[in-house]
Amino acid sequence: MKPKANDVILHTVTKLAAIIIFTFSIDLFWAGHHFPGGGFIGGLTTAAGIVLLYLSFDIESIQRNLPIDYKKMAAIGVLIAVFTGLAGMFYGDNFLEQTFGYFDLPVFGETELATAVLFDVGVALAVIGTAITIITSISEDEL
Amino acid sequence: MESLMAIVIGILFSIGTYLILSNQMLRIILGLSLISHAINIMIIVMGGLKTGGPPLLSNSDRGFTDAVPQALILTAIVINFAVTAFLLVLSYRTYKKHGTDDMNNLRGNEHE
Amino acid sequence: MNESAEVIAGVLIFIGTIVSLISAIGLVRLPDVYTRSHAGSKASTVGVLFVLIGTLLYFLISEGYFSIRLILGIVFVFLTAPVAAHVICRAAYRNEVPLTETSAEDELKDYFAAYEKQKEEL
Amino acid sequence: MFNIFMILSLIILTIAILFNIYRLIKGPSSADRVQALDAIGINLIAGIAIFSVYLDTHAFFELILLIGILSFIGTIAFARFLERGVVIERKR
Amino acid sequence: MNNLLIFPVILPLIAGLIFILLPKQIRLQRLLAIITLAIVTGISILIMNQVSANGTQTLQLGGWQAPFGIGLVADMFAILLVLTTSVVAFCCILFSFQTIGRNRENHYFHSLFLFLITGVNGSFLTGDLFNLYVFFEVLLLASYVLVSLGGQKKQLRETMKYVIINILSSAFFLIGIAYMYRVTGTLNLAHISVRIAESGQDGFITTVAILFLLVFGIKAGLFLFYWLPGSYSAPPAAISAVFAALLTKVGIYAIIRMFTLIFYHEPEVTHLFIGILAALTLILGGIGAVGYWDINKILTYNVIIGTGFILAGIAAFTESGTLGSIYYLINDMIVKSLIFLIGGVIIYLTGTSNLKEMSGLIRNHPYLGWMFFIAALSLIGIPPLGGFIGKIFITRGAFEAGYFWLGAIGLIVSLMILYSIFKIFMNAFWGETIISEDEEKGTTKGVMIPIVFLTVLTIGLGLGAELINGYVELAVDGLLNPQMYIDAVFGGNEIP
Amino acid sequence: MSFLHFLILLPFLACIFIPFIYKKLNIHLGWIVVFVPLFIFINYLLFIPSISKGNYHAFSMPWIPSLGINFDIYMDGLALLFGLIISGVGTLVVVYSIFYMDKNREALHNFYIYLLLFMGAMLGLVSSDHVLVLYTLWELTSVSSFLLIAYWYERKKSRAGALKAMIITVFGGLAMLAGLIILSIIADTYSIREMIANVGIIKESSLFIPALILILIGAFTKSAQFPFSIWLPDAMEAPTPVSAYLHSATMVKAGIYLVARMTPIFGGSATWFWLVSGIGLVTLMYGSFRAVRQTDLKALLAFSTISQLGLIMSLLGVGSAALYYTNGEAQTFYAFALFAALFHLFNHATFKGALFMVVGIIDHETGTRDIRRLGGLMAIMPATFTIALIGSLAMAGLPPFNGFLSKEMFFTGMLRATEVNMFSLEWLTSIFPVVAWVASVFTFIYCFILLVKPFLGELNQSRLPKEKVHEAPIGMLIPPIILGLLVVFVFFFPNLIGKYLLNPALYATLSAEVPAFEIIAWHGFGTELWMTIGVIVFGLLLFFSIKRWTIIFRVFPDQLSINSLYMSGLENMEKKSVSLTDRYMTGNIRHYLLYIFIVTFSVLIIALVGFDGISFDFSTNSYITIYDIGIVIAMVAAAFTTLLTTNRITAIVSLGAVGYIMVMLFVIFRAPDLALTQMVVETATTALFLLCFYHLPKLGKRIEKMKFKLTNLIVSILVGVTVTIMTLVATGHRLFTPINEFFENAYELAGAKNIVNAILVDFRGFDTMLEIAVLFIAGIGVYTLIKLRPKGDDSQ
Repeated sequence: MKPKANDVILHTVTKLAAIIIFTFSIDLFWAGHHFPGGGFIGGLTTAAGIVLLYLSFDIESIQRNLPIDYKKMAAIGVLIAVFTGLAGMFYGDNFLEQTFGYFDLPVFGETELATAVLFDVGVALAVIGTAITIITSISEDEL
Repeated sequence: MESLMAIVIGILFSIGTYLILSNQMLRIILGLSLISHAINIMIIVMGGLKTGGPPLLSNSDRGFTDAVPQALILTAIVINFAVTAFLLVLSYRTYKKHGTDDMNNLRGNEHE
Repeated sequence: MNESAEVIAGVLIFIGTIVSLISAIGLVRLPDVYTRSHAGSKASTVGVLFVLIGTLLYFLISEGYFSIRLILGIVFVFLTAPVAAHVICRAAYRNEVPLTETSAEDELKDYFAAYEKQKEEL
Repeated sequence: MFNIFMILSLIILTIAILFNIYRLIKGPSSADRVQALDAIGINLIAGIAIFSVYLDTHAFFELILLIGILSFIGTIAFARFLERGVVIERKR
Repeated sequence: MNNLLIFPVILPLIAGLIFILLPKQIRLQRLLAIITLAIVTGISILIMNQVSANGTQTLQLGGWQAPFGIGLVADMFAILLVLTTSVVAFCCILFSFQTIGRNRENHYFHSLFLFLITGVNGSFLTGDLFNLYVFFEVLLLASYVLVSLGGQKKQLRETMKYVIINILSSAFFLIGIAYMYRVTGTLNLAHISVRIAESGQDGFITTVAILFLLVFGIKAGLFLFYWLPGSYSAPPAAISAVFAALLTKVGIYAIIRMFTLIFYHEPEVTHLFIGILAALTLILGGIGAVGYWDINKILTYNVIIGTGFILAGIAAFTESGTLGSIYYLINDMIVKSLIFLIGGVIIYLTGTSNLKEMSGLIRNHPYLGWMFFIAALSLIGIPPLGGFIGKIFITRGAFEAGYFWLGAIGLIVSLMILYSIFKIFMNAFWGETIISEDEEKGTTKGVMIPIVFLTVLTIGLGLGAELINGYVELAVDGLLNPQMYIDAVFGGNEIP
Repeated sequence: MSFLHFLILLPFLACIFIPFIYKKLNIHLGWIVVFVPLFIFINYLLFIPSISKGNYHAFSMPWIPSLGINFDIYMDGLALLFGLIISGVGTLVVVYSIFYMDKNREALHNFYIYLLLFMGAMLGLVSSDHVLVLYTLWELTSVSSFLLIAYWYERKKSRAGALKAMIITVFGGLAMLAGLIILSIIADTYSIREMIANVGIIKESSLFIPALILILIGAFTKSAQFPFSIWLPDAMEAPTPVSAYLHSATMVKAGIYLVARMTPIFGGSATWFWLVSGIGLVTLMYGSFRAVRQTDLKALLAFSTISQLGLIMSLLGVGSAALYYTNGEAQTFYAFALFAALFHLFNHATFKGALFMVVGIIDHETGTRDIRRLGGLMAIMPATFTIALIGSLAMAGLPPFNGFLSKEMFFTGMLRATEVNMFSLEWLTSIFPVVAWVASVFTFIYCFILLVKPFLGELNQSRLPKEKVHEAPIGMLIPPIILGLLVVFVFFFPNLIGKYLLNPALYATLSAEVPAFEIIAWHGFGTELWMTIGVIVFGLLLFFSIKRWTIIFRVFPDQLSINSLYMSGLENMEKKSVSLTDRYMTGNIRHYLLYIFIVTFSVLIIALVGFDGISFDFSTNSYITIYDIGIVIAMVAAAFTTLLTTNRITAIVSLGAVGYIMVMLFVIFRAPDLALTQMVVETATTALFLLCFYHLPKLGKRIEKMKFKLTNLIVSILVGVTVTIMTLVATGHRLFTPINEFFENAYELAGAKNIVNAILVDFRGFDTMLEIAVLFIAGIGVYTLIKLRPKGDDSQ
């Protein structure tokens, strides 16, 4: 019998690290269009951050603060990707026709906005959802 | 480089095949993973190696390597990951249910 | 301009790699987990920091490219490496990995023993 | 000259990684192995950084941070496992 | 450009995803699933008419011109299969409501089923080699999950084998794609065809062609079918029916597509090889089918025989042979699902799949019995039911091509089908009635509608062949003139 | 659609209505059904005047016109003769069945549906001009006879008999189909008439003989010719009306019809002559010889039918010699045999139908058909006896019955066969009359058995299952009486049917003009008459000494009979096929994988070598640095570690190492996106491996046999070498520039500077969409695998 471990150091650093990871994943996600990265990798990194939280805390306390059904999240992700494809069709374009344009936004200056980004959001959501579903399913099986 | 990689691919295939033929769940899955690694290398080799810089337009001073195989591999990696995840959990469940990880004991020809 | 970048970066990177090598040697030579943890985490963290800073400076000077990712990386490594070492050591200790013969002190041992005794009494 | 220097650094780094691999294989305890893995991860970061300088590209900076993150998560996971026998706890 | 083409692929996918968001509303899911498949059927008919009126329809996804983007191509052959798939899927899911069990329905059975249909339809429609791989994976993963859904011992064991073999065949598929890309530098099927026609089909390309043949052969159950009997008998009837009807057919479709569109330059080598494999498949399948006394086994070996038949027609590579293959393919999809569904009902009623333990069902279930009889005759190729046009024209094609041995084997194997299927009929339906209606383990309530529907279809396919013959002949034309496909894909643009 | 079509389709239409009306009926369903054949018969009769003048009628009804498959029918003498027999005997059989089949105990609607199906199929078959329609209806007769034979499906014997009949006749049907397809390919038409018109082309084709043999197989199986005759005795499990109809008058005659119909195409060739007449004679001999031994009346009749069909077949064979000549006396000389065949065909339908009905009456009234139990029925059933007398004497070939006439003509035909001199082996023909005579003796014997054993002697009531045996009801007697009257009538007025039915049919069979034949009852003391007298004398002698010579049957043990050959063949086939299939379908995935690997890669390497596909070109190879070699060595080392280690963690970690070295490779190969993804995915995969396999047993050292390892080694080397060679060839085999240059305009086209990303989300976004769908399905799969378990989960 051992005394209960004190996880203060781990918890503190984990929170910080998670913030860095999330920032980084968002960065990866946005950079995808011009630099290495993109929805898939961004999603997986986010998932990694969530897994880190699960690791150092526990599933239930994270679920309490982040009450998300990851299966649904994944489904919504795929749906977003599909619907960006469908959206083009309403304008008489082909399925999955992506458009992009350059807009002068007040804060960001000239910014490129592409429907492909929306597609990528779907990808990212799907990846996060699936990855977490797999991880939690397995760990709930009392391995 | 291409020839070297061809030999590496062959070796990976051989090892993978040997592992797959060894009747043990874990070995089979390891073998399949090795083969899929080999195939990823093969695809990128088929696109031509080191013919230019990374396919990022920002450093456009040199030519670019063929980006198509890279995109294909990306898709293949993800699909492969999905399949492997499923297979792993499946094999784990099968082991739990049957109590063996030896495929030779999982013939299932006897009448149940 | 480019040459100074090469010199600065080269020196920093070389120092970093040497430190890494030393840490690796330490990892091989030192007697137990806990001592090796010093070599592993501290030394190699310093090594990688040198290398990363060298890289950062190289691109900053030669191209004027300031990589936020690298900074983020440096911060992250700096932040997490010690914690990782700490967690490993604790796990090792709780798994009762033996200390080396030459260890001077084992404070936790008494604490754990006391805790166990207390439990038994309850 | 600079490139040779970089190659040299890479070779030194490789030797360091080999030492780590020795520890990884030798053990003796699981904690040793985890530690060695952690060190390999950190060395890999350095390797990639050197390689970026050598190739004069910033295409791989993401990789650096990513290896850092993954190696950290891996280490934590292993440590958790060694300590508690499970990787992710349902409830503490 | 015809955006309709995307719907047979995307609608089941969307519906399946929406079901995930509605995990508890099973009734709503059922309704939506039926509606989706009905709409897909309707759209397929619409596209079919467009194809027959205006020629092959294409959709370049994202609007990227032909070899660069991914294109969906609906020639008559593809859309006929899509239509059949939708109909068969409709019937199977209708059947599943009564038989599949609440537990599976709660665990996303409907979603997975629709994902499977997405994969199948997509495989038929895609005009891109790599995209074909991706669609294969969609349908394979859905099928992996469907086979294992339920988690019984047998299911897990057979899924294990099924998954391993399919991963391996997918790996081989990727090898083929890699080589193909190296040689031709493109992934678009039509573009590959153009380039190979330009350079000639040399030894290496022929070898790659044979690699593709073997890869799809594994999936289609052509000669390398060893995985098939086990995994098709593990899941419940509704699932194994849809597998028997659709999964092997995707492999067959791929073989037909590759060897009529791309590798048609050396038929005396490649097509002869297909013929040899088909003959071996027929023989081994026939031998397997006649021996066993287990419904599931007999039926699965019949699936293998079906593959052999269809590819025998393609091996002949004559107009008659191709026509026969298409007829046989369509009928096979319908009648295999039908016969698996009835087989499922038999097992459901008697609680066993061993023929020696059942008898005399026809007294209480005359309609079921006679529909099985009709399905059996159609499967054997007894006119005027659906199977016969296929059988006659495949035989004719083989004879015309000079492959008398192939035609002869086909006919002899028909006799083996007859023996095996009649064994089921005579033992399950005829004989003394040993279980009364009260003792039966299940009812036929609610499962008769799809069975009746499929029976009517297979009868109609024979008697009313004139109605679809125009379409089938268009499909044959398309397969024998690859230029039609190529022209449709490039739509007059310059071919790079 | 013509009126003739309507007549042919009428039975099918009637089938559709039967299920709806039969439950509401108070009377026996047969009373309704009987109008169908009667109506057809009457309308067929109306065709006689026109047909007998040598006209024919052709009609067409579209079925699948675009494939050239139409329901073309053709009414000529042959079709009319058969049509009249089918509908006429059909009417009588239905009337008979009304009394035979009990309304309350039997599933009459099934019975009549099958019967009508059969009737329609048969009618269509004999008048079809289109070979595929012919085949369709041919198979339909097989199917409906299957259903009829197994009418009492609870009985095991019925089912076995039905299956046997089905297998054999469908086998024949398939052979015939093959033959017909070959014919249609040669002649480039599906129409029999057009084939006859193009007979010159057909005869020159190299496929002439195969087509001939295949079609004959079809005819022989249907007509129960040796050695396909085995199904007929077992088909006697059917209700007697069915036997009377199918197995005497109609279905078995389909083969005769086919031979007659094909005579214009194949006749005149030596193969046809020898096969048809030879098999016919063998069957004649075999059937009559076996019939003597039977103790079951129906079995006796079955063998007699086989024998009689052989007789007709042999006549058709001999008559086909007429086709060798285009005109003149010689043609007429041989055509007489064809005429005799048609005449005997008609006669056989009458007397055999009557005999079957008699046997049915005996069975119905006494409850048994075993001649060992029966005896002395003459006194109780005088009317039945009279019919039996007429029928059996006609079959034996005695005057004053029609059998006598056709038997005499048969002898004439056989005697004329000895004069055949245009085919090789003509000395064989001298055996024909001898065989014919011997077989006739046996025929005489079994006819007497049939007549004497049940009706004469003592009636032993105790042996009979039924008590109070009495004469059959009048309704049951009418149909055989009609047939019996016909037998006598034909003897006295043979030329009535000769002129109106047989000569037109002969004309159709020959497809050439010959002078009309006259049937003469008395033509002096010719050889034929002496032969008949000999038959009677020897037949009586042998009949009375039957106990002394039946020993010879023991010479042929049962095990050697074709029937037991079939039965053991079937059993062996099941056993052999199970053992063969079980041998390769072991259920062990390793074996399956071995097959797949060996087949795939040996075929590939053979193809590569065989098609001269090996050519190396290393000129496009890129440079190698030391670092590359280091990475490669590390990779190979890690892979070997995975293979060789016995520690599962090491195996997993070294697999991970391979994956991480892949990351390095991707870095070298300028693929940052790939490196990133591979990095993350590899980590996740390794984590999953560890999670799933930590609790599984250790890899350990398994003691495997040397053979096992050696096989693995050889196969894996085969795979590796093949892949290496193919990859090496492929690297030097770039024939076209790849399409990637287009994507280098990604910034203008898709607004993205990362080409790979642009391809993923835009150019090939569809792949990505499906890829995440795949991932998602896998996630759902993992979830269900873990959550959904059967009740009473027995996991350990």
